[in-house]
Amino acid sequence: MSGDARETPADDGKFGRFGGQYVPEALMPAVEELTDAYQRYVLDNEDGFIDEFREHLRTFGGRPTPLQRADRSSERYDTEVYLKREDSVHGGAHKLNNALGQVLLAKYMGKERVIAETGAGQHGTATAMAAAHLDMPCEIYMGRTDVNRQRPNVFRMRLDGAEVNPVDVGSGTLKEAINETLRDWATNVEDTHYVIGSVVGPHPFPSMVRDFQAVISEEARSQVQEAADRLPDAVVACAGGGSNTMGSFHHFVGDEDVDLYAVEAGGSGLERHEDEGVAPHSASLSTGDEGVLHGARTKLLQDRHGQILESHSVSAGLDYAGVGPELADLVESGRVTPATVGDDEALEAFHRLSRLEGIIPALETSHAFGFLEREGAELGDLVVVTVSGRGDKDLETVIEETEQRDLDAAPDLEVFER
Amino acid sequence: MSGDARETPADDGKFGRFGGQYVPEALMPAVEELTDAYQRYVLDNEDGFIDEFREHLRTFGGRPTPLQRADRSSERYDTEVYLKREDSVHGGAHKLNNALGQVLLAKYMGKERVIAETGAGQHGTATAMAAAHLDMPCEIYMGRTDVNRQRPNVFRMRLDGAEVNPVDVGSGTLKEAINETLRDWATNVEDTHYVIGSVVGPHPFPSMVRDFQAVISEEARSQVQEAADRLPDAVVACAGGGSNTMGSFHHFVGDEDVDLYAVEAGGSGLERHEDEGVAPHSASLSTGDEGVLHGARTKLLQDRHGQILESHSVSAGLDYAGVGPELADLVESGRVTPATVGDDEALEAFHRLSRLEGIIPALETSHAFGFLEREGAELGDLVVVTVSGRGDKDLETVIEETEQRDLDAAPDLEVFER
Amino acid sequence: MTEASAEPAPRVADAFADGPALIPYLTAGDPDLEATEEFVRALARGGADAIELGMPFSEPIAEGPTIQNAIFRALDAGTTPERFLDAVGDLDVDVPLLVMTYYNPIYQYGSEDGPEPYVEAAAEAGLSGVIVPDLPAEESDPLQDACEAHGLDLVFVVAPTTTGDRLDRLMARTSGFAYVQARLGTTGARTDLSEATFESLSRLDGYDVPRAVGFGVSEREHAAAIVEGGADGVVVGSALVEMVAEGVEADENPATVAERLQAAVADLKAGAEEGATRATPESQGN
Amino acid sequence: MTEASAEPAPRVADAFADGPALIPYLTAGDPDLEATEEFVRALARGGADAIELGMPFSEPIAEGPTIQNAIFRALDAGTTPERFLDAVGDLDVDVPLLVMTYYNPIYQYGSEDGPEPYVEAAAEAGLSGVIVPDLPAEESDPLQDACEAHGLDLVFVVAPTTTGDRLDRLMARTSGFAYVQARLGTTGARTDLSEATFESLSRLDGYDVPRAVGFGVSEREHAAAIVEGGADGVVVGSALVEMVAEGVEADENPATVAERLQAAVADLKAGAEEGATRATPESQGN
Ligand SMILES: Cc1ncc(COP(=O)(O)O)c(C=O)c1O
Ligand SMILES: Cc1ncc(COP(=O)(O)O)c(C=O)c1O
Repeated sequence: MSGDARETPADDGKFGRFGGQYVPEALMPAVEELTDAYQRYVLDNEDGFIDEFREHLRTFGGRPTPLQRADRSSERYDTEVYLKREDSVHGGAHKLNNALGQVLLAKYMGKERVIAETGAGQHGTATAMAAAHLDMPCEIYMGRTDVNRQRPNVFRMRLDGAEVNPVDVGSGTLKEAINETLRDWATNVEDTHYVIGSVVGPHPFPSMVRDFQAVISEEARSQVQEAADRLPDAVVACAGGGSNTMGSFHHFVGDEDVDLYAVEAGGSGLERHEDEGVAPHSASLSTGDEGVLHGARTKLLQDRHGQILESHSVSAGLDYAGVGPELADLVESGRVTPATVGDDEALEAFHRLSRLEGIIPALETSHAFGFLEREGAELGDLVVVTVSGRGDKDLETVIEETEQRDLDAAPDLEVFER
Repeated sequence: MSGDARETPADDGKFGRFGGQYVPEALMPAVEELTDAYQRYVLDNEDGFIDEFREHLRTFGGRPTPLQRADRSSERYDTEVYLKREDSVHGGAHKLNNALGQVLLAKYMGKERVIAETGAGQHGTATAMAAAHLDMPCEIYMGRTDVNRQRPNVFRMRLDGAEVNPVDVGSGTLKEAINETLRDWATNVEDTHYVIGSVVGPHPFPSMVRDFQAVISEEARSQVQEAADRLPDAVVACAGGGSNTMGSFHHFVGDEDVDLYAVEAGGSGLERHEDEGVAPHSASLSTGDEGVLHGARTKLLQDRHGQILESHSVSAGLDYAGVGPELADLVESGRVTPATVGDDEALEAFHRLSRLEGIIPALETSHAFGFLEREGAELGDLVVVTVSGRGDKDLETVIEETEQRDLDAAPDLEVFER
Repeated sequence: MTEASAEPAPRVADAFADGPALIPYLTAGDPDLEATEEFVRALARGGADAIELGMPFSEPIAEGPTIQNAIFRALDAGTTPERFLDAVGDLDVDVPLLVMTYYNPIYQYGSEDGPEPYVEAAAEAGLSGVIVPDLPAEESDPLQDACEAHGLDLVFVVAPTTTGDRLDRLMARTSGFAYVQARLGTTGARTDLSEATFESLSRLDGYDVPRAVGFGVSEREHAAAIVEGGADGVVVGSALVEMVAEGVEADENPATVAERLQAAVADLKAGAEEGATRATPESQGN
Repeated sequence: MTEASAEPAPRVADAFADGPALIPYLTAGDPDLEATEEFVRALARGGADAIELGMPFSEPIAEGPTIQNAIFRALDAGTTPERFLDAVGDLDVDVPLLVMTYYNPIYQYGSEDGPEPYVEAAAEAGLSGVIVPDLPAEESDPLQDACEAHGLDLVFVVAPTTTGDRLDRLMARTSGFAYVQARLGTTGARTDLSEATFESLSRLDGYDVPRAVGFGVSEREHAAAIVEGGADGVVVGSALVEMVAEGVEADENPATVAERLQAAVADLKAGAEEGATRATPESQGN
């Protein structure tokens, strides 16, 4: 019954040196209004908000999600491996937990419209689903490049009735989509809520998104006690913006004997190419430095002038140059250990988990399993790994990327060749 | 606590005039062995089979699935609409319930290998997932035409470690895949279990698959009583082979006031073209006549000489010329009402549900919602509709089919046109 | 022995009267029914003791690729049960003819459901026996009753997996002969003989019913070995169907193909007889 | 008034000393820093009372498409904060120059984190003020302290959504002038004026700080109307940046573009003055 580790964050949304509210003045009243709504509805359950949220999570989202003992992985790694199955949430990833919470909150706040950014399309589809379910008009911003390479998710958003606005500037990926969503918000702030997709952005987003995602560790903590009559030695989760990690860790933060590992995308290498404005990875926790991006002070991939670098990962959902400020602080304080897993290892892990367990993980998730493969029993006697999402969305990418490599764990794909 | 309507079927697997065991002699010892195993493990829970099955359903499969009140549909149809959310089962459809049961049974029986047929790939992926999970070698037969048009599902099976054997004879679809699987079984019957994909085939398959799927109505019946404190006036489910319907109906069969509707694929019209050997629909319950196919006497689409017709539906999972014998009998006795919904209506329903509820249904499932749209409040004050699967697998088909039609409920897909 | 047309059809058991029986199989209607008639006469000339004719069904679950394809060719050529029976009626060979098909076309034949109308028509057309690979003994009462009523034999398949009580029951039921399935699996020519064949044959030693071995027999030496191993007859299917397929492929004249079929049957028949000779001294030597 | 190079930079408030201020904005480094220097001189010649220079940042969330593109051109041309400040140091115009940029490049400048090193360098280069659209008052203490220490003004934006206590606090903090955001949204030339502009202006009536209106101002008549409506100055950005973009597109000589910029500023300035004249008799008439 402990595990409710951290107190509510300070009112100013600071996590050590990180966090804050770095937004244009036009948005300040909105973030203040949101901070107030967060306090009242989310923290104080005013008008039964939390009850209604949990009911939607249960009947629409399919919660609780299982905590499954992974028999063959346990054998392989000679340690008890448990999987927290967020891939079974409606829509196929943990992203819905947050999207449902925010769209519902927008309704409680009397907003008439929600907007969101999306990269790979997971947060966009989650928001579109939540918006359809709650009958809220919805527009999604998505870089043109991403629109073109994530057709199925674009289609899912359109099917759920959302408008999809391709963003043509820059490289046409997540960063540009966030910028454009902020611009929409600054224009339509009075009737619009911005459903941000991770524990990033200005306060109260990092705290609020964490609270919506904390259901992961709330469930996992009591499930592991029920299943194994003990707490885990380690919890492992992949980190892009950090909503999956913060959700998976939150209720374990106070359990000092539980090690927490945030696995970032190591991409094709941890170097930086400042001249080209590129980092071929997304390891902001492990290699980034402090700066201000998208509303918060946090760890970033940037050049020495403070220009944000184009990040890279084979998994679009981890491909972001920043990270949530609370996670940055937990790493800074030593409570969370960051790690990186590269594209190759993640692809191997994708194939390995599919084959061993009959669970096709998202490429994001595969990074956590690449770490498990590397560390194995070093992590302790009982390890919980969060399966943040399912891999159906990644099939085409995996086929392409697998063909370019010589992967041990990959099946022969020759059946496709006729 | 009633609802456990029907007694265990007679030992010979007859449902009125339907059912039986029409298989080559070489397979008879296998179906006898299976009948024995069905009795011991499934009906008598020997060695705790059922307990282990339920545990896998829970932790691997993600059961129980929610029963969700569909708010906007309830409003639209002016009746309480509840959705039984089988789309949230691992793999995306009810198919896993059966696949898990049978692969586990194969283990209990000491078999060393499982085989299965698949059409659209849903049963094949479910079997491959279950086999990976339970560490059982697995081969899937799939018509060449289906292999080519269902790439993502072929890939999912390969990822889960299954062999996929394309079947090159005939039209290269489900019927040929079943024939070929039966041939494999007849060749390797001693160490191999055939995981059949629906409530079809020789006894004990129709009873056994129904029992594995009956968890749907077992849950739904108690969930609806909990949510609404009453039984529904109607239960609606789509029927291909009939495992979804039998699963959705089983525990309601004894509740005489609950109307049961089995919705078949009306395709592009209910006629037959005997000269071409084709029926442009899959409405064997509504339009078929008695015959023997794939091991059982049941209702079939056939010409006057007893040759089986090529059936058709926009949804590959309903596209089958036969139907489960128990369902044929329940229709014959008047307990279940058959209905047909055509391709156009199903596509409209696909779009409508996606938009209204934020749930993208499988095309199979969409047929049930086409029926709901047509009948609405005529069905009574409280209707349960089973969402047998999610529609992610159908996106490409829906884009193509939508482009060829002028559908009221479809979104503008112009965002794809760059 | 000629002019058989109006006479009653011979009994299947006749095939085993003078030494080992060679029983060829062809799919009727492949590539058309006229050719089939010509082929059947050639098989008889070659020395066939009985002939199995496959009546095509769209779902041939017991067949391997060779016979599947023959069946699809026959269906494409418009081979219906009516036309099949008409063609059989036109035949004037004096060996027993058996139809091999699946249960559904039998069940659907005629205006009422059930096997009776078909069996009646089959008897009229001069067929002597029926083999239905997807109809196990358990489901066969209606067909068996009809066959008895119309004087046809109903031949059951005995599989390598058929043992114990099941075997007793099947051997009691089968009439004409027991069709001994040489190996697990489907029809199809093989180049080897399986151990299972001899095991099955020895399992059947105690029964007083002729035993013909089929599934995979393709060469003269197979026939010899099988008969030497104790069989009363040999069924050869895919190897002959393959010859028809080659003729179709090469667009040959049916007469040319018929000649080759006749020669093949004669060769296989000689093999069976060799097997019988080899078996006799030994058994006498005991 | 020339030879300003070694003299201390003018204060921002000077811009409002003689009637309404016309404050043009350009993105520094678009298409390169040399061109920017030429453009800035032209703006001064055209009658600008102060000049805002955008120092490019890769994530320009407050800008509309026109200025976004200018920023990307400037980044492509290699415009770093160091080079920007060097270029500013080279300028010899005698109107106050303000830098408009985002917080991260300010924060990262120099060897230690925090805004102080940048502000010190900016003061040395001759800048008079700083505007940071993603830095609200709540987060601005460190920057404000640095600006005070080095004698720079820190201009805050007042949005249409800024009301009540917030407005009081902002107006107390802003120095040089209050940047009145004409409408919600991002920068970008508009062809109409929004009602919100006049509402915002009237909300600011009671404060003793110059008010310059920006975001969407593009035409002489806008400038006139805004000043007539009570503003002390007008900021014009996208309309001028658009001229630079056209010059880049047409591959024109910077000098040609500079002439057009000068003329445009002169025209807008004339508009502002007209507005002042229109306002004066009226207010005297009251
Ligand atoms: C399946 C999955 N896992 C993880 C992530 C990473 O995001 P976050 O770190 O916010 O959880 C994403 C983002 O799209 C995702 O789709
Ligand atoms: C989602 C879904 N629903 C329904 C069906 C129809 O099969 P059955 O009638 O056996 O439930 C299928 C078959 O693939 C399916 O995938």
